[in-house]
Amino acid sequence: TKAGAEEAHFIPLLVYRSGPYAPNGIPIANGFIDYFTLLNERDGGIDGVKVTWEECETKYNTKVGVECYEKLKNKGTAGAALINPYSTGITYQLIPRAPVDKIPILSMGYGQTAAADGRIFKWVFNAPTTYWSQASAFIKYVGQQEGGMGKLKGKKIALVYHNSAYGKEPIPTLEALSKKFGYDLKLLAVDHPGQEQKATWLQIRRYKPDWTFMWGWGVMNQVALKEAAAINYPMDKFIGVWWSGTESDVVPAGDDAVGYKAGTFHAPGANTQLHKDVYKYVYGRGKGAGEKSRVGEVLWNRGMLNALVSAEAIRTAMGKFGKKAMSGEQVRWGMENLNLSKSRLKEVGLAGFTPPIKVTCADHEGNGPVIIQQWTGKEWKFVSDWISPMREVVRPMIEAAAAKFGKENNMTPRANCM
Amino acid sequence: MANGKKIGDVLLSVQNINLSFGGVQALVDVSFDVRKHEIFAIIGPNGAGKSSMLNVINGFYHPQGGTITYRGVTRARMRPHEAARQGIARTFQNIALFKGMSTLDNIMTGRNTLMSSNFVLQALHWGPAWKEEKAHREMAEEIIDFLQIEAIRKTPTGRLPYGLQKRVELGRALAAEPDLLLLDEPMAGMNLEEKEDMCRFILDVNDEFGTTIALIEHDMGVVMDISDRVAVLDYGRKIAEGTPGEVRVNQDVIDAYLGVSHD
Amino acid sequence: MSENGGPLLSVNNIEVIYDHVILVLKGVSLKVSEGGIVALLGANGAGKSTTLKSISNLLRAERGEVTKGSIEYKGERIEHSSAHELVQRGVIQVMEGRHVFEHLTVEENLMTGAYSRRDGSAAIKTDLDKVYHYFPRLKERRTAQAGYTSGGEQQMTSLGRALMASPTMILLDEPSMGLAPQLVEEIFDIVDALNKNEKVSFLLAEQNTMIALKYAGYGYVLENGRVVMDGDAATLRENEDIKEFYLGLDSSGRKSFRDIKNYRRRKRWLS
Amino acid sequence: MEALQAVFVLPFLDMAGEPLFFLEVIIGGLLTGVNYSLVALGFVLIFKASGVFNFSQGIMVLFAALTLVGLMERGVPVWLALVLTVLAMIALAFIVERFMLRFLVNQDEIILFMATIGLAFLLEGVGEIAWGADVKELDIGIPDKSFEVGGILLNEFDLFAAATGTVLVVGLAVFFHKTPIGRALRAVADDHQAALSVGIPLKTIWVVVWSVAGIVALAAGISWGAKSGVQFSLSLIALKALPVLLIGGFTSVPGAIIGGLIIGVGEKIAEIYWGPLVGGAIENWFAYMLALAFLLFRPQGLFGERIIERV
Amino acid sequence: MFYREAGQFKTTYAGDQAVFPILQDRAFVIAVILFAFLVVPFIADDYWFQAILIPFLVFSMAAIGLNLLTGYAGQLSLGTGGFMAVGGYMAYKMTTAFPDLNILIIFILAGLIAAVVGILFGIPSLRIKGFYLAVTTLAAQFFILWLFNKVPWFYNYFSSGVIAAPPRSVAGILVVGPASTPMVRYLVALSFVVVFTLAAKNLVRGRIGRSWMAIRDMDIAAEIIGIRPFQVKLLAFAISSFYCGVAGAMFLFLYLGSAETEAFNINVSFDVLFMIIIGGLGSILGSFLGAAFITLLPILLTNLPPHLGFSMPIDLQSHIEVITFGALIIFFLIVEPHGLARLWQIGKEKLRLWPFPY
Ligand SMILES: Nc1ncnc2c1ncn2[C@@H]1O[C@H](COP(=O)(O)OP(=O)(O)OP(=O)(O)O)[C@@H](O)[C@H]1O
Ligand SMILES: Nc1ncnc2c1ncn2[C@@H]1O[C@H](COP(=O)(O)OP(=O)(O)OP(=O)(O)O)[C@@H](O)[C@H]1O
Ligand SMILES: [Mg+2]
Ligand SMILES: [Mg+2]
Repeated sequence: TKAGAEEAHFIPLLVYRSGPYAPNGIPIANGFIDYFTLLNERDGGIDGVKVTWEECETKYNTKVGVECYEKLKNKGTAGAALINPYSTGITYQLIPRAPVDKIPILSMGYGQTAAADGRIFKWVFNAPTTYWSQASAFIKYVGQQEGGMGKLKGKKIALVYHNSAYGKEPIPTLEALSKKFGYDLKLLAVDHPGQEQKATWLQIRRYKPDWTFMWGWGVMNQVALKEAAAINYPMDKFIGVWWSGTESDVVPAGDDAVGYKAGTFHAPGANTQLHKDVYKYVYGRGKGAGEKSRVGEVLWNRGMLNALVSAEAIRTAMGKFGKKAMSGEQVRWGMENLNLSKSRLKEVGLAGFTPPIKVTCADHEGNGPVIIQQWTGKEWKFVSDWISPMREVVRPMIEAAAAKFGKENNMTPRANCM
Repeated sequence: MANGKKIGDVLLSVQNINLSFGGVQALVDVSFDVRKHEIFAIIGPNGAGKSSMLNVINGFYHPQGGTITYRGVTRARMRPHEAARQGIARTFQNIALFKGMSTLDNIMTGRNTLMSSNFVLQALHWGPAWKEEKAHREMAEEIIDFLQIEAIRKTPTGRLPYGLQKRVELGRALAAEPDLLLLDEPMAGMNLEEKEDMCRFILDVNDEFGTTIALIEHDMGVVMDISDRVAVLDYGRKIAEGTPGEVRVNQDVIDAYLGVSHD
Repeated sequence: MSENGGPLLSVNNIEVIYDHVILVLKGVSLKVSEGGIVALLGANGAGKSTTLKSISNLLRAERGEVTKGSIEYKGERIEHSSAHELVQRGVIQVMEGRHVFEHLTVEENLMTGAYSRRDGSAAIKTDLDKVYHYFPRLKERRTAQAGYTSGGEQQMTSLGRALMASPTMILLDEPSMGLAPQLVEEIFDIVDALNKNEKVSFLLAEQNTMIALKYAGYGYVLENGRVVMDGDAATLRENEDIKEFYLGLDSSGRKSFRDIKNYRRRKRWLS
Repeated sequence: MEALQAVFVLPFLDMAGEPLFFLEVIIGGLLTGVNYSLVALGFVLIFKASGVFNFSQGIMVLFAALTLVGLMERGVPVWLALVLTVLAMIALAFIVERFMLRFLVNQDEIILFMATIGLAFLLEGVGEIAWGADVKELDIGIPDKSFEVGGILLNEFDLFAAATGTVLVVGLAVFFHKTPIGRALRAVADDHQAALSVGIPLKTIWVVVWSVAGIVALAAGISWGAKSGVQFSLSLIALKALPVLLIGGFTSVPGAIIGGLIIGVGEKIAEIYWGPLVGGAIENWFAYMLALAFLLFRPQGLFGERIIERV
Repeated sequence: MFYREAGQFKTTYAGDQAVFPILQDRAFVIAVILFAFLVVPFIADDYWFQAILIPFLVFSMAAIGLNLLTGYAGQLSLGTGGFMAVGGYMAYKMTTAFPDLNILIIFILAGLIAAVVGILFGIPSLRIKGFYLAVTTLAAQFFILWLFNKVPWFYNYFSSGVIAAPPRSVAGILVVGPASTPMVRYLVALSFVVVFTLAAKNLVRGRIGRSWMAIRDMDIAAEIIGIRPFQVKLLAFAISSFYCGVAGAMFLFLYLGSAETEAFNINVSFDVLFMIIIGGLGSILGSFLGAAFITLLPILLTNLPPHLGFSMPIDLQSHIEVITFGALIIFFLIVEPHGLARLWQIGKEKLRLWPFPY
């Protein structure tokens, strides 16, 4: 603890409020900040210790992100409590640095899936769920819709994906499941940025898939929706990853997007107690980070949930280490012992917003369930139940990938956690 | 041949060259010989095909017909850099210096064909490369002295006035220690005094190193005074060839080119 | 001053710097009277082209600047007028080194000269014919891409292009360069004709001193960025130094280029 | 053997096997191609008229579209917004000339290129400040329904864009080849200084050309923005226009359209019939490789001005 | 008054051909190098190493590489990112395949592979010139990245497609990998840069450098005086790509630590191009100045306003930053199109004349 300064948790915020991905970056960042502001305004911080943060603009650029990280990692009374990189590229940069700098990484719903194996990736957390879990949940959903997993045999599924590490994430899972359930899988890569997808959609028009999944990002999503509509593809058979299921993806596509579905791991809309508190304590006091009308957008909610998980990890750590600013090392422990139970969710005002999240030493993901939402033209609406991923398929894959990573980097799995 | 220097065998023989560009006949059935140690002038009105002739000789243009025999080897075409390696150097009508480089570097570049050390040695600037560089630098400095351009050794040539650029270009051509030197209007844009210097250089090169020279020039005073033989082109055809004295009084030449007889 | 009228163009004590550091003209003054032909003589690098470019304001394009002195045309300061304004007012420069538009045909090149004219296509056509009359070779090559024409043809093109602007004052930079001797005479005849018939004034930088002084009424000798001598053409022709160093005449008439054995020191009026 | 067959035989069998679909691919390629041409056209205009390779063309597309949408969002009627946007693009041309080009007369082309990159940054920042970073829906009331003709799927909006592109290209081709200003533009591209010396007003020329390029950018912005929404990625569309330039030639207006069509069709066919062999997403580099192949035969592109090599 | 050539007569050509013929220059350069090796490691903190110094060095290396090709040999290239990727990926492949091979040697080998790739993509330069060539080099950029992204062999079949620098030691000191200290990585980068800068400087002032410049200034004339354009251009592509390849390996191993193909995307190519244009085409010093300008300016622009007590929303600040960056580029080009190196030289010339104005 540095002398003289007031005790406060310090959270570096890598945000992207400018550049091509700003439409996504802005609501996420605002959700984050609004939640921390709420904590300070309503509760005077986390268990009495204030939260401070500093934004650093990354423009979604990996190099700038690293620069930001280096700049912020030692700030605050106890250094950075944890870091949310908010970009797959930056996450990968920080993964090797985390054990050295002793700052845990929370990459919620993105980043490296294999990091769910906490025995190798001691410092990285990707709760509540990962791309691989999500992909398996999509297949489950399709199975449900088709009337049972047995009906999957002979079905055709196309995956339209951003041609990058991020976009390729679901492929191993979908391929493994295709073997298991006997559906036909067609992979269609779309190169960054994805302004032009005529060839992709002509292929879909010919292939006539029963279902189409999309792992898209940025402008690629809107164009895909437009093109799908142009070939009269049934939108309710078109499901996007949770980064392709936000307002800024569907609104620009206008009516064409109606009926389109996407995965998510939390509710849309501003209907919980917590949202009310945000209106009251944050926007009511003129301290909102963005426009009030945008509270409750999908990405605002995700940013807020992300902030909440961070804060809960800090709170958990304070339970063990005492009422003071938490260091990265301490928050790592907090993360690893995080248990956001149903009752705790209710306490923080998020009843029904998201399923419970529980992280363990070995499992940094928690294998949380996924839900499908659909765009009505005005708002996102749940159209399924919470679907729990196929852990029996996904977890071994995660462990294998983690082991491989460990081997290449001379790391041995932690023995003391199962 | 007033000075009685020894003219040798045929060094370059151009036979029945035909060159056309689309509809334009730049050269029609042109033949002539250039002998060792000679100063051979090509004259003719604008657009007669003089520069094109030089371009053919050093391989920049490929004639549609005819042959070129240089040092006894006959060929129809070759790449310009091969011509350079066989000892043909030249200057250009529209100056073609390397504008971003200093005078010294331009001249050193002229010696490129004579240097051989490889890039690894050069990167290390070591042993043979270093010695080679130094030896060639000395030669380059000699040329600089000879042409009296010491003062502009380090100036980028793009900034030099026209006349000096021509002189540096001559230096660059000389640096290759050529057997055959092709000069395209080396004295254009010079005043009398500078022309006199230039003539001196050309004569000295011819005398001292025995370099054969083929030159194009519009200043009849110069041509008549320094060349041993003259060929006259008009509309791509050779209309006359002979000693300056013969050419000067040739009526075709007077009609096509000289206008009034020059003294 | 020779001939009729007051000064059309006067350059007063200008200083020119290239690239912020290279001082090239160190106080040059000269005058051209209405309908006059003035020759600018001097060795390579004396600053002739620079002087012309500072008048026509093409200097800026080479990162050069007139830092002192003034230039007046018809009594008005023109240091800050742009090149095209000057062309509209009748001052045009023929640049040294040809500068044809390579991708345009010869005729298109000539037509660009008429760009700022507003006197109708008939007048332009007449002038085009006139240029072709002066330079029949250009007429033959009118459809050739200028970049592929011979040196002399390019020189004619750039001269002809300037004539197409029907200027009142032409700044000629080495017009004779690269032209066959016959044509050189012809060019100066054209200069003379334009001067006599159409009252076009000329300021010409020319290395061919003999012919320049034959046609010019007045001459300036530049040396190292300064005017070191000026006078009527006739006077200059008789000057001993000019005779020796620019005209190559000594008491016994023209010397052969072959006979200049030792390198002489150059004549320098300064230093 | 099998690999050879997969590369050299099967794709063609595939094409022949489903001719209707093949036709659809070609039509899709052509329509996309026109859209590429629209972007490429902006480059051509400025390059032809000043020898400047205008890197900021992509941003100009974005900037125009942003301005249009921004105005419409503030309740300005479509036609008025269009007029105002055109005016804004003309104003931009004035500013660019006044504060940039004017000072860079006669500089190396790479320097001018670099300056336009600087300009791209500037416009990006200004655009974001002025109009915000959100994705905006662009709808100026052009129908975009799909319909089938003889089993071939067509889209109204695509057809509209194609028509606009054609009109623009024809208009500009006439402008360049039939007016004295066209000649002057080409002169400027060859040699700034000489153009000045014969009295061509560089400033006016530049303003005119940048204005026209701005208007072309607006057309491209509308056409692309309607599909992807107006947002910052729109500027990246410039990268898709570059191979078009290579094929058509940097200086040819008709070249831009032909190049666009070739690239459009070529990359679609490659992606659909050969892409799957190697895992797809080959469109991007394929377009460049295709262009490269053309260049090896004609280094100035199909219609570009001959590169002059002379001594 | 202190910057004087006068009195330093070069009595031998050797003296005149030294890298830095003027005493003050020589002393200055040596001082800078000593400072960088001996003092900087003790005064810089992690942030400086990691966010400023290492990227600066890596990009200087790449900028020198591109400057050899574009600034000296006149071949405009937008494929730098691609060639860097070759270096990075190949170094990764080699060090995972041969864990015992010295990592520094691997950097060089990676450079050599990049050189071969550079030659391949340089072949069109025989016929294609100027912006046409520049745009075709994008083919290299896109194709190489596509390949590394698509073929799993290049990223050792990791499902994520991300490659990470494994830990490797030289002489018992950990030089790469997550646990290596930034200071060590800085020193390694610095050593590479110093050695290869000298090599580049030697190349450009000798025969090869002159042939490059000749091709750049006038390729036809160069050929006519006996330079083989094809060979010379390919050599330029090879050596340039070698530098870029080594820079790419450094980029991955010394700076980023892990990367996917996106890290080498086209923006990298553009950044390096900015560096050499702003710094000065055809100037080794310019490569450094440009690298400093482009890597440091954005950082300065972000960090300066808060230090001066301005506070504004972060997005506004970022936009203003972009605007300022663009405006500064234009401003510098207008002030001196030949780049910072030329400004530096003019400064020296003025100093030499001082106190006389011309
Ligand atoms: N763009 C430039 N940058 C720097 N220096 C220049 C530039 N142009 C000319 N100079 C210098 O200015 C001086 C005068 O050049 P200028 O071209 O005016 O001479 P000139 O009298 O026309 O010579 P010439 O007879 O050879 O044409 C020369 O020393 C030249 O080196
Ligand atoms: N590459 C080319 N393409 C087309 N035409 C050409 C080419 N090279 C030369 N010509 C034409 O061939 C003719 C001869 O040109 P050349 O340059 O040989 O003339 P020249 O005798 O040197 O004239 P000058 O004395 O004017 O320099 C000219 O009409 C010219 O336009
Ligand atoms: Mg000629
Ligand atoms: Mg001159």
